[in-house]
Amino acid sequence: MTEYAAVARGVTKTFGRTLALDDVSIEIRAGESHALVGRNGAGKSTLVSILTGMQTPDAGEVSFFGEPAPPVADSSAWRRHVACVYQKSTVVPELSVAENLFINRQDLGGGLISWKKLRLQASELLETYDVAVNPESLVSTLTVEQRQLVEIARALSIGSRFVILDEPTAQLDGPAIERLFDRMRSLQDKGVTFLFISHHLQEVYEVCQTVTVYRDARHIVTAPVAEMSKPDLIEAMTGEAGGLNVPSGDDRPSSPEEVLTVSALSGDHFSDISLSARKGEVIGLAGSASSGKHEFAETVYGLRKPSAGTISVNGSVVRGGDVPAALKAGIGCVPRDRHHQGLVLDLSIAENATMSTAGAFVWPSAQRSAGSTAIASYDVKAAGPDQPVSDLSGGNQQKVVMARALAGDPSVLVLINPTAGVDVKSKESLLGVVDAQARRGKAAIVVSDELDDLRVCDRVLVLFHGQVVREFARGWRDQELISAIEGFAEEMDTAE
Amino acid sequence: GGGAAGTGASGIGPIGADHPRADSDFWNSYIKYFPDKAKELGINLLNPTNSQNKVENLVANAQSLQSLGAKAIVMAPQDTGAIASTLDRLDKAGIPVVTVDTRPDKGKTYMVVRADNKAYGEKACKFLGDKLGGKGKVIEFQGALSSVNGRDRSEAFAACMKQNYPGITVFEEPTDWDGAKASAALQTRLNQHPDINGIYMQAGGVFLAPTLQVLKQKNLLVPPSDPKHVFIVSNDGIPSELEAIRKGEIDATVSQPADLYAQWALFYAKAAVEGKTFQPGPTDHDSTIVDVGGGRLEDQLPAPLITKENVDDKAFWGNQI
Amino acid sequence: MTKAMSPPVAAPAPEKQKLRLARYQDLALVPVIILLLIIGAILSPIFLTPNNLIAVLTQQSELSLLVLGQAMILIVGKMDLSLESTVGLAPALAVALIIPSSAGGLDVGFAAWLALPLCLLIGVAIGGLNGFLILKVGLSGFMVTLGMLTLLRGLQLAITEGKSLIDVPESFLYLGSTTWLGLPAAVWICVVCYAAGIFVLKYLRAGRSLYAIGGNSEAARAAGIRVDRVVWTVLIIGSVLAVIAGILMTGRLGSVAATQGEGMIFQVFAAAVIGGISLQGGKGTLFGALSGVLMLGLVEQILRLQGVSGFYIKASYGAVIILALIVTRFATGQKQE
Amino acid sequence: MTKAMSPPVAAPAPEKQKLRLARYQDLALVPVIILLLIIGAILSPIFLTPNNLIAVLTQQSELSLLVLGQAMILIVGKMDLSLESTVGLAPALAVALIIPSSAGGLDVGFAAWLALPLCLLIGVAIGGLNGFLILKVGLSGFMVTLGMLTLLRGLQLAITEGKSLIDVPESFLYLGSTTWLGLPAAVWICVVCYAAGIFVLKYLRAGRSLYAIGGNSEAARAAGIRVDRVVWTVLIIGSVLAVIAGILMTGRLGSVAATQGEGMIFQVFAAAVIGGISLQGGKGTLFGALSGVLMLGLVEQILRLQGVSGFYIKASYGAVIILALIVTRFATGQKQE
Ligand SMILES: Nc1ncnc2c1ncn2[C@@H]1O[C@H](COP(=O)(O)OP(=O)(O)OP(=O)(O)O)[C@@H](O)[C@H]1O
Ligand SMILES: Nc1ncnc2c1ncn2[C@@H]1O[C@H](COP(=O)(O)OP(=O)(O)OP(=O)(O)O)[C@@H](O)[C@H]1O
Ligand SMILES: O[C@H]1[C@H](O)[C@H](O)OC[C@H]1O
Ligand SMILES: [Mg+2]
Ligand SMILES: [Mg+2]
Repeated sequence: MTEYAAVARGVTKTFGRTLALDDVSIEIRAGESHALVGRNGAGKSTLVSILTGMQTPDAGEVSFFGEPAPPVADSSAWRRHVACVYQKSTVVPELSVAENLFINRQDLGGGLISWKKLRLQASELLETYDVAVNPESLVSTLTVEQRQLVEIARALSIGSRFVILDEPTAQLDGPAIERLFDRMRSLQDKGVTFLFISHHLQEVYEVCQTVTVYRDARHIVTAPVAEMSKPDLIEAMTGEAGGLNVPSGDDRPSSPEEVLTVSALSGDHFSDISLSARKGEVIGLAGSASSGKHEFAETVYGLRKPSAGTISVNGSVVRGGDVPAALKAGIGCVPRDRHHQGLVLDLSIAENATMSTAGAFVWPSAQRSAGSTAIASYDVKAAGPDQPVSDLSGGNQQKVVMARALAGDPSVLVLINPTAGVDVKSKESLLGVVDAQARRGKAAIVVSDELDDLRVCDRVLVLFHGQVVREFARGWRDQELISAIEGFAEEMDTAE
Repeated sequence: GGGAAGTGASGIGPIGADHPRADSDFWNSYIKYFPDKAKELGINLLNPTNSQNKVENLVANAQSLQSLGAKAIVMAPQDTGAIASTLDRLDKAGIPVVTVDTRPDKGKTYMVVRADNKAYGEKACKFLGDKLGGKGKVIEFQGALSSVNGRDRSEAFAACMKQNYPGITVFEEPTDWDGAKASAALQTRLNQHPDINGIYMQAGGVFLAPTLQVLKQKNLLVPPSDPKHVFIVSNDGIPSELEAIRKGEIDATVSQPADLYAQWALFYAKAAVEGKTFQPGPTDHDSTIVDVGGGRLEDQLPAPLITKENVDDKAFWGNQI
Repeated sequence: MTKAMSPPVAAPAPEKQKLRLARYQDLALVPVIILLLIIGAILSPIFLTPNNLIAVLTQQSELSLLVLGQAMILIVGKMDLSLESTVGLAPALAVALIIPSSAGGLDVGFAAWLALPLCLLIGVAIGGLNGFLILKVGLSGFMVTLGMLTLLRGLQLAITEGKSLIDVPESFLYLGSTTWLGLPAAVWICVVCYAAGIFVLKYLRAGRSLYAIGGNSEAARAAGIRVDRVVWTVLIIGSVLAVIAGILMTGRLGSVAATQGEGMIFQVFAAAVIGGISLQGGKGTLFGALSGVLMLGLVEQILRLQGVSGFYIKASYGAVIILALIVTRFATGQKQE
Repeated sequence: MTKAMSPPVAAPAPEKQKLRLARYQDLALVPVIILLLIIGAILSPIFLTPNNLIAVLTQQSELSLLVLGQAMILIVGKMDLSLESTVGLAPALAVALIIPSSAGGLDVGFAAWLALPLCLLIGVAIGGLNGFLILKVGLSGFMVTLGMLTLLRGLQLAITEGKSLIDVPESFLYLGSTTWLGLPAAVWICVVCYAAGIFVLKYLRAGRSLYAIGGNSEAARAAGIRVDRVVWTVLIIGSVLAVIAGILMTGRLGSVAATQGEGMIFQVFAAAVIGGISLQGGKGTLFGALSGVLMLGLVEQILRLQGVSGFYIKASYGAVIILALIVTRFATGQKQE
């Protein structure tokens, strides 16, 4: 007889007229790490909210270790059964780490809060889980990784043996992901059960034993990870045969003509970087979160002011720190975070797509037809060009950002995390767009933590502490790139 | 008439009226007299509006009274400057206006029904000056300076003090006819100058309660025989002022005739509708019509000073309610 | 396992419906306005007379200009509470610079024809200062303009010593008191301002950028919109519209009242939000804002013609605001923030 | 290859510095207050007399209670503009339920001792209604309370027909006019309320939950905090504090003025924000808010004692608000929202 850490049966949930979950089930065996995968909007996060008592299902039931779930009102009972690191961060940024760890139980059961005792307990807790942060720091000053570790430590400290992680790796860089996995494995050894959600399928193979696939609000399959090949998994997710088919672009024609020239550029968190991109060339930029790669890319696009150096496109110098000038010079950009910088959620697809290129007059009909074109060319799943982008799923939103970047037919593309949080299928089509643009003679810079994104590049530059430390030509091995990103570049060189 | 029912469906009119405010007992009394006097005069009165101390309200109210077909309008603009173009408009529309209590700074009026407000300031000054023997410190709660009343009372008080009682220091406190402002000012001044021994409040209807409350807290509400007594002169003559005089809490007030204001304002409005005209000179009701410039007429009604000596006189309207 | 792909979850029907609703949200108040006209006509025979309707429009003209300014400022994601004080200060200062001290002026003695241009200039200066403090110094817009609300009214009191200024040059009174083609000039001015505003916000890139900035200013910046410049311009335009409202009010009252504009800011917000402008920025149309103004004006006029005492009008007004919010909330089906 | 992993990014040094600053941010205004006391003492010999200081405290007592309520409401991430009308309506309604119609009452004839409990109950009802409209109906807090600001003031006008109520039962005047141990009762009440508030917000879980909710309400909900219940309670407490302020004001002025509290909300926000309460929620302390109140009170008193005319005080007040914002902005080094 197997014991189940959590079981959901016949769960249905609708939001207005959207069916988010349609009679789905999941059984999570105690002690395993169970992966839940599916395309954007498949209903994963909705299931999480039901498993954690944040939402009540319209139908169906949930149980933990054989016991039926507590009533929704009894939130402390829920917290004993299940802990969760949500997709959206659930820390209070302006409170200290210590207080966040013990939020809503700061009194430690004693009635009055003793801040000294709280600090001590927080230090102990952080030590137990090996999290190196000062309990007195405000959470707003932490890095994404540190913040997530605080959330995990908090989840575990409540004493539940079942932990849900909803896309925990989406915002972490490679080494941080590795550290997270190490931690998961050691906790699993101590008997903790995980439900793990990610769009990075290789991670499923790395840490999970069982995988469940949802598609369009329905349960498709549950199987041991060992029995599912990657193509099978992708087929289950998308309903279409065939694995991930990211173009590698090694047959792209090359040209000697230089489009983008960056010389001795310095700015926030990087210094003295020079590079040039030729027509049809795709250059990848890799590096850890603190490597300065984002800042460099944002400087090229004019979102940040350089402190020294020049950027020129087709031979003419572009005024630094001036987005309109960059646009005019022919630089297009997919910014780092689509929610933050990429889209105006309340505006329509058409309006977002044409935002950088509109003339002084905006003709609604022309705008709409530009929107329709964008929908067609980037394969956006939408009701029409007038639909607000807030209605779209993450992947489709990302395609609109891409459409905006390409709307002015720029000769240089700066793409930062172009496929972040996007499901496999959408990723494939977005990378296909990059390849196609390069074939049309554009130059592109792709800044990403995802190896798949970098595979489309002709060469990859690795940044470390604000400087280019290595360059890889096409055909690099994952391991050597990762080592370089982690800062072992020189050693590797001497070793080789 | 357009739906708004007033007093007397038949009779002269309809006549419209706007009351300036209701948060002063002086005006409440005036408002209470109004319908009765209209009935006595056989006037068909539209439901009076109330502009709550705001000139914008008065302008809008005048407009709707006009829409409702008023043949004449009685009003008491508290901002006597900002009413000018409304008067022009009403004049162009052929609607005569009687203002009561205040005289507009500009613009045409059929008649102004008022009392000599400069005399209020002077009476207050003389009374305080004598009681204090020409020495001491006096705090003055000035009305809004956007009103001719506030200005008349303030200027006359200042001029008289300067001329007759140079030994008296006067603290002028602008209050906008707002009791809370007077209260805060009094509190501070009393701390700064605990020897303040006189108060001139330009409107008892507004300042009486807050003033008495502060004095009570400071244990200064003592009879005139006590050396700590603060001598207080007020304007308005509402019943609670008379009561306070009887109790020795305040010492004098100018009885501004709320009853006569209502009566004569309506009288002139009716006369205007009937097309009568008036000349400067004494009237049959113990007052004088004065030409205040440019042919504008003002019927200046008597406003006697009330002190402990005459406070029980039944003739004061404040004793009749 | 190769099941046929199940159909996309959300049925297309409701989506389209939502779309259609969104597009016509600007018109949401039109039926309400028609209803109010009918009610007014039933209750009072004079309601639908041109005179009465013109009176409503005239009375709302100043408010409507303030709402126009505030609506644009809200759409671009800021707010300006100081507009109500600008309504008083700008005319007061401009007039005071012209008239002698005997009439309450400052004895500077500028020529009378300078009154209007001076007044507009003061508006530019106030909006510019607000913009500087918010954008360059980095202060909270709500708080800066709250401080300015107090400061500007205080300046007016300081300049005029609490008096209303009655010696206003004729040229300054003209706009607020004259009639063009049978309609008060004030009404024409509003119509022109709104028409221009609606056109700009709908058909010009500069106008559309207000929505982008208000919706997500970072995204707007990344899309190449000069965010600070646009916001600054909008703040200045808002102040200038407040100044125009002040000029009209001065003309209507024949003088600059010491309290000119006081308390209006509440109505401004009420009208704008009832008209569908979001306090969160990026949403709403000027047409909607205008209908909010008209709706409140009609309600007030009906109450007034019904002879409802002024003391009840304020309460009814408040009740109408809350009622309108509730109706909007259920009509759009969205929680408000 | 097995080099030590690079340490987690943020260097500890600047973190600590920021921490220290943050901890003492509540005390930011203390030096300013001391400075003001010194300036006051230099300018006026009576400034440091107990009488004068007590006067400042007494005059600020009503404002301080409103600020206390508003500060908590802001910390929990909402705002309540209607507090200023509650200051007037609650006492007016309570008194009107007791006194006869000849004195401006409603002729209901409740016993005089009921005035205080009735008044508090009215406060609970108003806060409860606001909470219902915001939390259950889902309306925008700013707009609901803006509507209520108008509605409640309107109700007061409707009930009293615009009159100030003078026939107030003695028991009702007591708190606002009596003295305990040499200090006005109003001051004691404020001290007690603030002490309680500071204690609760620092040492009780319930109090800390205000910060959690204001900082990130989703996170608070996920941590099992009953967000709606807490917000609702805070709104009710805020209204009750406004009612207490109204009772004190009634006692101080000896009557319920028709305009009691009007315009105060601007000062309330100014004091709270100058005192470090964030309009975004989740930040600030009640001690800070209190020092904001005191600072404004001292500035006003200095101006008044200097014999600065009332007409200039308002302008100075506005200037001080903006100055204080600028100072805060550069002291914290953060842009405000
Ligand atoms: N609060 C909500 N209101 C309305 N619709 C919702 C809500 N939450 C989720 N949905 C809808 O439910 C569906 C499932 O959403 P869910 O967030 O569970 O997807 P997901 O599988 O987590 O996607 P992703 O991989 O992008 O995180 C979506 O179509 C979404 O539109
Ligand atoms: N509270 C909500 N109300 C209405 N719709 C919602 C809500 N939350 C999510 N949605 C809708 O759900 C859909 C997908 O939401 P979801 O959060 O799953 O996006 P996503 O695909 O996960 O994006 P990302 O990958 O960036 O996280 C979108 O259509 C979004 O509009
Ligand atoms: O004009 C004033 C009136 O005469 C009375 O004194 O009350 C205050 C003012 O309304
Ligand atoms: Mg997602
Ligand atoms: Mg999700």
